[in-house]
Amino acid sequence: MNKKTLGVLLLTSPYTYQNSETFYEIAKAALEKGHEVKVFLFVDGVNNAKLNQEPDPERPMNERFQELADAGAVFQACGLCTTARGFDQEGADYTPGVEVTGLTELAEIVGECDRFLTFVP
Amino acid sequence: MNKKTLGVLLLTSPYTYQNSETFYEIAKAALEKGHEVKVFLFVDGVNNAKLNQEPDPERPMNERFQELADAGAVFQACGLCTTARGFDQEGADYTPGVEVTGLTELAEIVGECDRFLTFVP
Amino acid sequence: MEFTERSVLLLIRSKPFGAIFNFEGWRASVGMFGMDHEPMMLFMGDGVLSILKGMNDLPIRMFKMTFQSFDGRICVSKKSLEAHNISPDELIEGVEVLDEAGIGQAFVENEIVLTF
Amino acid sequence: MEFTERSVLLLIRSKPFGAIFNFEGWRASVGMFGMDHEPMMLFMGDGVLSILKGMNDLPIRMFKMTFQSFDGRICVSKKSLEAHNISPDELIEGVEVLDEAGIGQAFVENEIVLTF
Amino acid sequence: MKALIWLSSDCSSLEEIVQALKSQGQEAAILLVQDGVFMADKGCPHSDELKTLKVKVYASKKHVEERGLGDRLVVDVDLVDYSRIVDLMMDEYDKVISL
Amino acid sequence: MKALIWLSSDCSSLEEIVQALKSQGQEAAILLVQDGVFMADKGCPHSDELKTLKVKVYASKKHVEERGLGDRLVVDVDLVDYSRIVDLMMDEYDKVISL
Repeated sequence: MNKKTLGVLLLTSPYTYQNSETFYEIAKAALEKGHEVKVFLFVDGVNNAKLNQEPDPERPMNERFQELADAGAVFQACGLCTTARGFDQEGADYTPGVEVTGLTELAEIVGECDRFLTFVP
Repeated sequence: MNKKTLGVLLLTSPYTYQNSETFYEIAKAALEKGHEVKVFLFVDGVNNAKLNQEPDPERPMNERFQELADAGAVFQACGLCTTARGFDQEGADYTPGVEVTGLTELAEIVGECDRFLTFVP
Repeated sequence: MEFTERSVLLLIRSKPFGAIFNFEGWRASVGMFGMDHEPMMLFMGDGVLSILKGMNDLPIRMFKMTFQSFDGRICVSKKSLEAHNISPDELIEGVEVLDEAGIGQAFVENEIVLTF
Repeated sequence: MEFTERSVLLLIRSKPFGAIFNFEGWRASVGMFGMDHEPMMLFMGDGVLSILKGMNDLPIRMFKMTFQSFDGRICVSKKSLEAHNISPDELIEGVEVLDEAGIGQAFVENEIVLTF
Repeated sequence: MKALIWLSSDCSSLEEIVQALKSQGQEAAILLVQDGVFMADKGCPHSDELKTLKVKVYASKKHVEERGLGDRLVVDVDLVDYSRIVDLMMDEYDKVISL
Repeated sequence: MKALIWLSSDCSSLEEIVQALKSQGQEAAILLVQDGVFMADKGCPHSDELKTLKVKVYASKKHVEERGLGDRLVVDVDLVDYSRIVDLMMDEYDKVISL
């Protein structure tokens, strides 16, 4: 099969919505198959990247983001959503590898992917 | 009219859900009428107390929480929800006046209020 | 006002798993015992989908055991069960099925209602 | 893959005000022009409640003006309008009403779909 | 006991709760807030339910107006501001049921 | 063009989108994930809609099982794991529509 790129828009918070779990499993499986994964964190989706989330053994969000980033996933977080929620606009509150950018970068992902998936609330 | 106590359970994030706006307006009006207001922040509700939220002129969450606290509103935030989301368990990430506690304190509010309102998603 | 021990209704209307509110309702219900309230859980609407016997109850098992060990009442609306085509024998152990009068009493007798 | 300029469908299904997803969909649609995509907004289901002329459009006014200044298409499902008892003259200016074929074409012609 | 039902979004079980309260001789009223106000809109499939319940219905003025529903309401509602909402909750009714 | 409709929660407009795609001679399939799997449950008022659409329906095995719906499904679904879901999205279908 051809290697392709999956674009993802994640709109919801971790712990609260199952989307974060499903996103992780889908992204992991896609990366294992050699696909690229490019993720834009938008609205409450930016909360997924917050550092120091308690390592719930079932849902260690920080480790999962790190694992996906190490496997090549690209993460961008909406800057306005980030500052509105009180997080550092340089990304200091986020897992390394998550870049705080803007909607132009979402548009870039849209132009660089073969398939696009939105995790709605 | 008798002065009474309003207990509030806030379950949702600021900016993302209108609940936070409505909560503020209701709490302010209740305090102005001489009622007491006791609030428990639960699930994504704990995000409302986060410091350094950008002062959106329409929705300055930090100022609003401070204003309500100054007017006598009592705020408790669920400790497990707080640490799960990567916030300081001593409350250092939160507006002064918001105490990080647990469900026993929710039960206390339930025992001390005349009316109780849940802001559901 | 002065602290009062109360009967408290935990009204659970949300589906399980997709969002955590349903499970957090279980956790809040157990919290009520911390101040000697008498909590009652009432499942209505889509909330009835969270007391199916076949559901993986790992996220709430400890809360459920604790709740039942304190003799907390777990109730469900008969009408909501029917609307979801669920027969009572598909439910977890220890659930009381309430008819219209029972639902009415639940809202009358419990002084405080928390909704999840 | 290499960057490609695309036609992009912004599918808006959420109600306005109660949660911000609807308004953020407008913001995202404008963002598509930043990379010269050709975005189209399509309101379906409860999303149609957000293009009523009488709505306070302050939260999205700038996005709407920008979107229209770039000649972005704002479309709505005829069927969803009817289901919500909304007549086309109750809508904001510049909305195209799409029948079944039009909806089908929207999903065929736009390569990427973003949902709010 | 007079119960005020705070309805902010999902109207499922509303009818059942109102009828159950009535079966016990209790009075219920409904307060529509936020997206709950759409329930009184002429396009809502549940607006008839609201009419046939024959209970007092209040609706948040701000939330009706910002959504542009002023001319579209098909249920007879009392439009109320936040101050009045607080009085309804704290003084005029004995219990709040949040849906 | 073969479209895969990712349905995670709200099934409104699903039927309309499937019929609209068919009207253009396009193929559509539905993938139920998370709370979307409840749509195939025998208690869901929309399960008939899913049956009459006569399209291929996949459902996330994990999400069906954790909800305890194994014996309650009334729609003929293919239960799929995450690996298969990725293959469906990336290879077997040309476009994903998220609902």
